Amino acid sequence: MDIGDCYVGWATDEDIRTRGASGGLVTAMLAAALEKGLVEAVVVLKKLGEFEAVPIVTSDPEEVKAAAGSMHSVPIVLSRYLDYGTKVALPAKPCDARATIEQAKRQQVDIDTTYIVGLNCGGTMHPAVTRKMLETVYKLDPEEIAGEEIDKGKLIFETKDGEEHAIKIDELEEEGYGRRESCQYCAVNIPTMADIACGNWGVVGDLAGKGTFVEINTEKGIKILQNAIDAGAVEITPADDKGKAIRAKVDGAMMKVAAAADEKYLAPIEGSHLDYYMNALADCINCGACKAVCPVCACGEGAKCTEFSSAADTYKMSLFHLVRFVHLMDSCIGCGQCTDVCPVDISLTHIYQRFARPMQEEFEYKPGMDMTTPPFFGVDLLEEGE
Amino acid sequence: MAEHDLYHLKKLITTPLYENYNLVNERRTIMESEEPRIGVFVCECGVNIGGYLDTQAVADYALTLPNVVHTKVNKFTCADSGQAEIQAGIKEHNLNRVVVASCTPRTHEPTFRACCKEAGVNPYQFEFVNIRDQCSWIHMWDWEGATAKAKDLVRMGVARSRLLEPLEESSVPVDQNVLVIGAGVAGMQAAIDFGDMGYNVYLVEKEPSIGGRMARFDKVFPTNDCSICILGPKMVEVARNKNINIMSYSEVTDVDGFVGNFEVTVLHKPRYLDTDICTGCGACQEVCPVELPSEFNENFGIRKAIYIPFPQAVPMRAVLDKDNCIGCKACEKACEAGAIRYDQEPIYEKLKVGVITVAVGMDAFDPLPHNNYGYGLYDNVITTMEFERLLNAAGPTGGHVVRPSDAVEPITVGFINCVGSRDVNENIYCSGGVCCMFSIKNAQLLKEKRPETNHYIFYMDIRSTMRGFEEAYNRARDLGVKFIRGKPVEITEKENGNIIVRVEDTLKGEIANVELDLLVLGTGLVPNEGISEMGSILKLPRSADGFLTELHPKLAPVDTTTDGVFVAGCAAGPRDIAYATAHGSATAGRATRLLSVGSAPIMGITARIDEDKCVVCGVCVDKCPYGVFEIVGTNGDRRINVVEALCKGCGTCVTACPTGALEQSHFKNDQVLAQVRNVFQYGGE
Amino acid sequence: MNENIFTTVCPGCSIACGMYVREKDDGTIDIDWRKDAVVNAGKLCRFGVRLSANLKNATSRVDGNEVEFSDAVTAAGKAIGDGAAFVSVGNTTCEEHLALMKLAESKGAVVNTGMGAFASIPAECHPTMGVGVPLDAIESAKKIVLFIDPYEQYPLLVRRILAAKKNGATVTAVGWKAVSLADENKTIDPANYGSELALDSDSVIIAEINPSTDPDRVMVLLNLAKATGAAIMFMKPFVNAVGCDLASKKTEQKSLDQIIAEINDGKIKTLVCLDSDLIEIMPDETAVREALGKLDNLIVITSRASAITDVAKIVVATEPLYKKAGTVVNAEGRVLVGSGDGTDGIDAVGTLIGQPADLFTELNSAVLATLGIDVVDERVVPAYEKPEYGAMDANPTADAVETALVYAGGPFFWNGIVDDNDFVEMNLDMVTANSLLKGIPVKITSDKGEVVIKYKVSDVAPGVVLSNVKLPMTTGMATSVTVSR
Amino acid sequence: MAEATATGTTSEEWQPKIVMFCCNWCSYGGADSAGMGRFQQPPTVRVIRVMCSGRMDPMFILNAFLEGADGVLFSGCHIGDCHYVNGNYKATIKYKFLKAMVNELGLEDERLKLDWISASEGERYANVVTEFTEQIKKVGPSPLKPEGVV
Repeated sequence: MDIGDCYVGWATDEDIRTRGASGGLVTAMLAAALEKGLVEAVVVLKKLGEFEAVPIVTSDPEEVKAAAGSMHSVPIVLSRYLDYGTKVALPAKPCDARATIEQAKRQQVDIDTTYIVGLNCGGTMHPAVTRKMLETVYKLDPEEIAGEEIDKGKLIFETKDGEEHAIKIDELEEEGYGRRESCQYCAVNIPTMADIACGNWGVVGDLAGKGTFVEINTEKGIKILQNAIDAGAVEITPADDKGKAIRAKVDGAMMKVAAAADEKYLAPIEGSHLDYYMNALADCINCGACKAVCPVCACGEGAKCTEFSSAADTYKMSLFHLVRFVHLMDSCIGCGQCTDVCPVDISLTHIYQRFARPMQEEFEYKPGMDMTTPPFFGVDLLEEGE
Repeated sequence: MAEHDLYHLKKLITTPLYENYNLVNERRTIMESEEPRIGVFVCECGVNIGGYLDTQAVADYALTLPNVVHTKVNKFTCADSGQAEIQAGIKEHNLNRVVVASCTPRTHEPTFRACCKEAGVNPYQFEFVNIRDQCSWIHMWDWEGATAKAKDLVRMGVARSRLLEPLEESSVPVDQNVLVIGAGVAGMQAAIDFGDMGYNVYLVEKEPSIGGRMARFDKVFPTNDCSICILGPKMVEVARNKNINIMSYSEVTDVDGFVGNFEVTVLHKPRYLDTDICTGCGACQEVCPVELPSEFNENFGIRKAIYIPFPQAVPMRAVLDKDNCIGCKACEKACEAGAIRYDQEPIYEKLKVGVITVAVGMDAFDPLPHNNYGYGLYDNVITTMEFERLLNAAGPTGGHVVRPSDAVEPITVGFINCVGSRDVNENIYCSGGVCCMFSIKNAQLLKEKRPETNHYIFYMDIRSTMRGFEEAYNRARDLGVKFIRGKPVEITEKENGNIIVRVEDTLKGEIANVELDLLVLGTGLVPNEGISEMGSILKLPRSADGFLTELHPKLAPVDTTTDGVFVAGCAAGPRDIAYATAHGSATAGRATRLLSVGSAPIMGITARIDEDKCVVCGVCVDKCPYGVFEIVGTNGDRRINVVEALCKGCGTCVTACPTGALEQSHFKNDQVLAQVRNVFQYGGE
Repeated sequence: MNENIFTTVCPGCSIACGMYVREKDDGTIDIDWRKDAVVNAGKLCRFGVRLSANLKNATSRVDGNEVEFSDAVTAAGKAIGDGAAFVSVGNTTCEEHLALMKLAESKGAVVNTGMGAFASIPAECHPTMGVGVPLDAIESAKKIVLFIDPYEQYPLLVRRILAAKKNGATVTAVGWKAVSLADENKTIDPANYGSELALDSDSVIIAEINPSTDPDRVMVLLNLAKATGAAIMFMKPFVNAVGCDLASKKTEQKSLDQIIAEINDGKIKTLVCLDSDLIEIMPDETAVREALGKLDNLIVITSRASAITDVAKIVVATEPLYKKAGTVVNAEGRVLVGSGDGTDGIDAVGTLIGQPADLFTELNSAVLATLGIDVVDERVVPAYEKPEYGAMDANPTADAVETALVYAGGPFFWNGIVDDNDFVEMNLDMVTANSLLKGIPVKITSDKGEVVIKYKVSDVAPGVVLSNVKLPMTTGMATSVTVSR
Repeated sequence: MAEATATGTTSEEWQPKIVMFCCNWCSYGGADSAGMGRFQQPPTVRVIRVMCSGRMDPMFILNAFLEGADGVLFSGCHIGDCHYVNGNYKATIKYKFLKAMVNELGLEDERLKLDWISASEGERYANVVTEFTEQIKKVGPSPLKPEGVV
C-alpha cells in the first residue's frame, strides 16, 4: 500500500456495512483503530435530533459502531474536546480536516498523533433551515424523514414510507434554503489534506452503494487502513480507472457550482465598503460566539481581540472585529461556524472571507491544506521579493 | 552524520542551560498597589522650548489631569537645580510617578531615571515627553499649534505613566573564561590583554596557524618595517602566554546562552596528525608527492598535501589536506615522531565563556568575478596581496618581483587604487586609506630595491589620514613615483604581455595611454567570507556594507547589540593594523568591566509571559531572533519557557502573540494603547 | 474519556434558548450550540456563551458550614414553621415551583413570584401579562413597538425583529436609549401612546415585567393593546417566570418590596427562597441585605452560588438547571424540557412534607394538566386562554429628576454578574457639559454614596445615565445622581 | 511671541491629527535629528515610541483609526539596519496585512503609510511628515472618527 493508491473498501461486519453509509468502511476503520489501540479516542457524531449531530469523544468501540450512518455536524474543533498529544482518530469533512491542521500549526493538536479520516463533502445544511425548508417547500413533516442525499444537482429526502422527494438544489438555494452559504461557495469537496480520503464518489458496478472509495494521502493513512485490514474489520479492492475518473468528474462539477456561488455571494461590494461593513456589524451584541467557535483561533478566554476591546468603547466599529479580521486574513477556512452561531444573524463567514480572499491569493497560501506556516506568523517577507 | 552529532550536541548544551537560570525567570515585578501620584515637570530649556510654546499653560493643563498632583515649570530640568526641583516635588507631594516634558529620552532618560531613583521613585515609573525635538523646535512659528500639541503629548505621557509598573533590573553571573574568535593581529592583541589580566582565553582560529592577514604582508606602512618580523614575536608571545589556549584549525559552530553565560561549540578540524607529537620538522612535506598552489602565497608557488603553513607558523605543526591526499602514506614513513593519524575525526568541543571578542577580520576584494581592469584576462594584472608575496624575501620568488607572463622583472609598474572601493558597481565605501598606502608603500619598496624601475599610481584621491601616512606619500613622490589623478577607463594587453592603461589625467585634463610591464590592483577590503554566518551565530546585525554593526559608531565602537559580545579589527569595517590592534585592546578593556565585577545587569524591558493566558501556540518561538522562547513539557502541561536574559526587548514577540499572554515590560500593550487612546479628547478641556 | 451531553435551556431570561451543556469526566462543563432548537436555532447571547464561566454551583450549608444535602434539608424542616414566607421568581422548573407551593400550603402560605405587577393588577389581565406571542409572530408583524432595549435586555429578540423588518415591518422604540434597529426612536408621554404610535391588530408591543416594574406602566400598555387590538408580549428576566406564574395561585401574592417591608416590620421572621436571590434581583442592594439580616431564618433552596447563599442560614443546594428534570415555559408560552433527570429540589420538599419518593411524576402531570397538554412538544405552542379585560385608569409615576441613573436590566444584571457590562452610558452633551475626560472613569454621586466607573458615549436620553451593572449607591431602578470628572 | 503667532498657521484651516509610531533606534532618532536641525513641519503628528518597528501591533494602528486618527504613519530602521536583526522585516509583513485590511475596509489607502527613516535623516523625517500631512488634508477627516472627539 502506497501514498496515492486508491481502493474501494467495506466493513466486514454485516450490520455495520448495511447501517453505515456506503459500506461502513469509515465506521469499521475508526472502531478498529480504537480496538487495536492505534488510538486512545475517536470523535464520533452523536445524533441528538433528526437533523443534528454533535461531535463527542469516546473510547468505546461500541459507541463508534452505534454512530454509523452519515450525519452532518458542525466543524470539529478538536482542541476543544481533547488534550494535546492524545492519540485520536476523527472522521472529517474537508473543513474539519483543514481546521484540525490549522490547530496543529498553532500547537493545539499534535498532528503526528491525530488520524484524520477525510470524508467527501458536497455541503451541509443548518438543522433549523432544513426543517423550515421541509415544511414550507417540500411540504413534509420533518419527523417523517428517513434519509437524505444529494444526487445530480437535486436534494433528495426519503420519507419513512419509502417515498423519495427531490428538488433542484439551485432552486432551493435561490429561496435561501439548502446548504449553508459558506458550503455553497466552498470548492474543497475531496479531503486531499486528510490522511485518507473516503467517499462514495467513484464507487461503480455492483459495489455501488455498498463500498467506499478511499485514497491514501499520508503514511498515517496507510497505518489506519492497514490496521483495520489486519483486524479483519474491512476488506478492500483496488479502485479501477473508471471509478477514479467518475470521482474526479463529480469533484470538477462541484467545483464549478462552487465557483458560480462564489461569483454570486462574494461579488464586489458596490458603494462604500466602510458603510457596508459598519452596517453589517451594526447589530453585533459582543457575545463572542464567533470567536468561541472559530476553529482556527487558538486563543482561550483571553485574547488580543477581546482583552483590549470592550463594550464600553465609543467606536464606530469594534476593535474586536478589526483585530479578528487581521488574525483571520491568512487563516480563515470559511467553515461557516461564526455565521451559524451569530445571535443577530450577521453573515460573518462572508465578511471574513472578503478580507481573507485577497490576502490568501497574494501569498498563494491556502489555510488547512498542509502544514505551511501562515504568512502572519512568518519572519521574513522580503524572501518573497518585497 | 557529523551534522546530526552537532545537532545532538546542541540539544545537550541548551537543555540544561535554560533550567539553570531560574534566577533570571524569577525576576519579579512589584505590583502596583498604591494610587498613582504623578508629578509633571515642564522644561523651558532656556528659550529652546519656552521661546516657542506656552510652558506654563502646558503645566496648568497637566494639573487638571487625573492623578496629577504636582506640576512645575523648570528653566532647565536636566540641570542640578531642575533635578533638585524634581526631587523636592517627589518628597513634598509623595509622588510615585514622574513625567518630564523636555527633550529626548535617547540622551536624557538615564539622567532623569537616576534622579528619580535617588528620590525613591522607581526609574521605570519615570516617563519622558519630548516637547522640544517634537514640538518647540519643529513648530517654531506656530505658538498655538505647538502649545496644543505639547498638551496632547503631555496627556499621552501622563496616561502612560499611570500604567507604568516598577521594574527591578536583575543581574546574571559572568563566567570568567573568554572567547576570542579570529587570531589575526586584532584577535591576538585582545587575547594577550585578556591573558595578561589573568583571564583564561580560548583563541579560536580557522586557519592552521594564527597570525591572520598580517603574516602575509611583506612590509607594513608607513614605517615599512618587516611585517613578519614584528608579528612573529607577537605570535610567540601569544603561544607563550599561560592563560591563552590556542585553538588553531578550529571554528565556532554555535553559540547559545547570554551575557556572562555563553555556551560555545567549537569544531576542531582534523589535522590528521597528533599535534602533541608532531614537532613541525617538516620532513613530511619534503616527501609528499602532491603539489598544490599555496594559499599563503596567494597561489603563487606551491605547497604539499601535507604541509606547514609558513615558516613562522604558530603552532609550528603540519596539517594534512585530506581532500588532496592520495594516501601514499609517504609522510607516515617519513615522520620519525610517528605523528600521522589518517583516521582522525572532527571533534566538537563545548566551552563555557562569559564574554566574546569577535575578530574574524576581512578579505581583500576579489577582482576575478568581474575581471576588473582585466584581472583574470591578462597575465600581468595582479593584486596587491599577490604583489606583497612576490616582494617578500620568503615568498615564492625569493623577493624577486617578476611578471607572471614571462617571469621577467618589470621595469614599468602601475598601481590602480580604489579597486572595488568607492565604486557604485562594487562597494561604495572607502577602505579607509589602507589601499592607498599599500600602493604607495609597494611602489616605494620596489623603487628602493631596483632604482631603474618606473612607477605610476592611478588614484582618485590620496587618503593619507593617519600619523606618518602623508610623510610616506611625500617620500614616494621624492623617489619619483608618478601619481596620475584619474580612474583608468580601459586596460588592454599587447602581444608582448605589456599592459596599456588608458586614463584621463584629471589634473592635466588630458588622456594618457601608459604602457606598463606589470599592473597591480590596489584592491579594497571586504567583509570576511565567514562573517554572515558568524553574524547569525552571534545574532549580530550587519550594516549595508556587510561588516558587523557596532552598538554606536562613535560612542560604543567595539560594543555590539548583543551584551557580552565585542567586535575588534576589520570585522567591523576596513581599518589598518594600528587601528585594529587598538580595537583588540579596547574589547579587552570593555569586556573586563563585566569580568572583574563578575556579574552583568539585565535591563528591565524584557518579555514576560502570563501562563494562564498562554495557549502554547508557539508563534513567539519562531519570531524571536534571540531564541528567548522554547516549548517545554509534554501534552497537558506544555508551557513556554522564557529566558529573559536572552531578551533584547524588541517586543516583536508581543506583537505576534495572538492571546496577549506575552507582554514586554515597560512597553505593555495597555501602556502603548493608553497613549493611542489619549491622542484625542472630547470637546474642550 | 467520555462526555455527557445535556439538552437544556439557557437560564438567562424568559426566551429560554435551547443549548447543550457538555460535561467532561472531570465534571468541567462547556456549552455547545443546539442548532435544532426551535426557539433560537442554536444561537446564544453573551450570557449563554459565557454560561460555563459564570455558572457556580451552590453547596449545602447550615450556619455557614458545609453539610450534606440531607442534613441541610432536615435543618430546613426544623426552621420552616407557620408564618414563613416563600419566594420563587421563576429560575427553576415548574415542578420544583409546584413542590414549593405544596410546602407553602402545608404551612398555610403561598409562594410569591414577586412580580408586584401581578399582585396589583386584576386577575383577568394575568394571562395576557403572562404568556406573550410566538416569536415567529413577531417576524410576521407589520409594526413593532419596543418598550425594551432588545440588544441589552433580550438579545435573541434582535434577529426576530430584524427578520420582521426584512418582511416590511416598521419598528418604533420607546425608551431611554436609541435602539439602532428601530426606524424611529421616541420618548412619549404615556398619555399620548395611542395617538403617537398608531397601532393596529397587525402590531406587536414588546415590553417587560420585572419585580420592580411599576404596575401603572403595565396597565397603560394593557390599555393600549386593548384599545388598538395589538398583540402584546411581556418579557420576563427569569427563564421560567411564565411557567411559575401559570402554576401559581395569584391570591395573596406580594411584591418583593412588600415582603422586604414586612420583614422590616417584623411580620416575616422566616423566608424561603427557591432559586431567587433578592440581593441580586432588587435594585437597592444595601436595603435588602439589611432586611435579610433581621430574619430569624433565611432558607435558600438553589442551584446557584450567589450573594444570598453567603448570607443564608440554611442553603439547600440542588443540581444546576441543565441537570433538572421538568418543564420550563418561555415568554411565548412554549413548553420546554431538557434531558436532565435530577430531582434534588423536589426530593427535598418531598421529605419535608412527608410525600412518597416519586413526587416528581405527580407534579409533572399536574403541570401538564395546568398547561392543558398531554405531551410536551417544543415545536408546538399550546393554545392559551386570554380573557377580555376592561380598561384601567393608570397614571405611571414619572421620575422627575435632573440626572437619573437608570438600570437597563439584562441577563447579567438580573444574575448579579459583572461581565463586559461594567460601564454606564450617557450622551455626548452630558460628557462635554461635565468636561469628562475620554478614557478616564466618571464619578457618579447619589446621596447614598459615589462610584467611579467607565463610561460610554451613546445615544441615551438627556439627563439619563444608563447602567447595565448593579451599583451600590442606587435606591431603585432609577436614582437621582450627579456626574463629575 | 506676538510676532511668532502672527506668522502662525491659520487656525481656520482643518488640521488633521496623525498618530505616528517610531522605533527607538532609527525613526525616533530621526525625529530628534529633525528637531536638532530645526526642520519645520506641521504640528499634526503625535509620536509614540516603541523599541522596534516589529513591536508595532496591527491592533495599535487599528485602534488609532478607531480613536479618530486621520492618518497613521509607522516607521523603523531601513531594511538591513534593524537593531534587532530583522524586526523591520516582520513589520513589513504586518504592514502588508494592514494595507490589505485598510483597503478592504474602505479607508482611503493614503491614510496608512510605512516609511523607513534612519536616525540621521532629520530632514527626510520632516519631509515625510509634511508630505503625509498634505496627503491627509487632501482626503479629509477620517470617516471612522467618533462623534465629538478633537
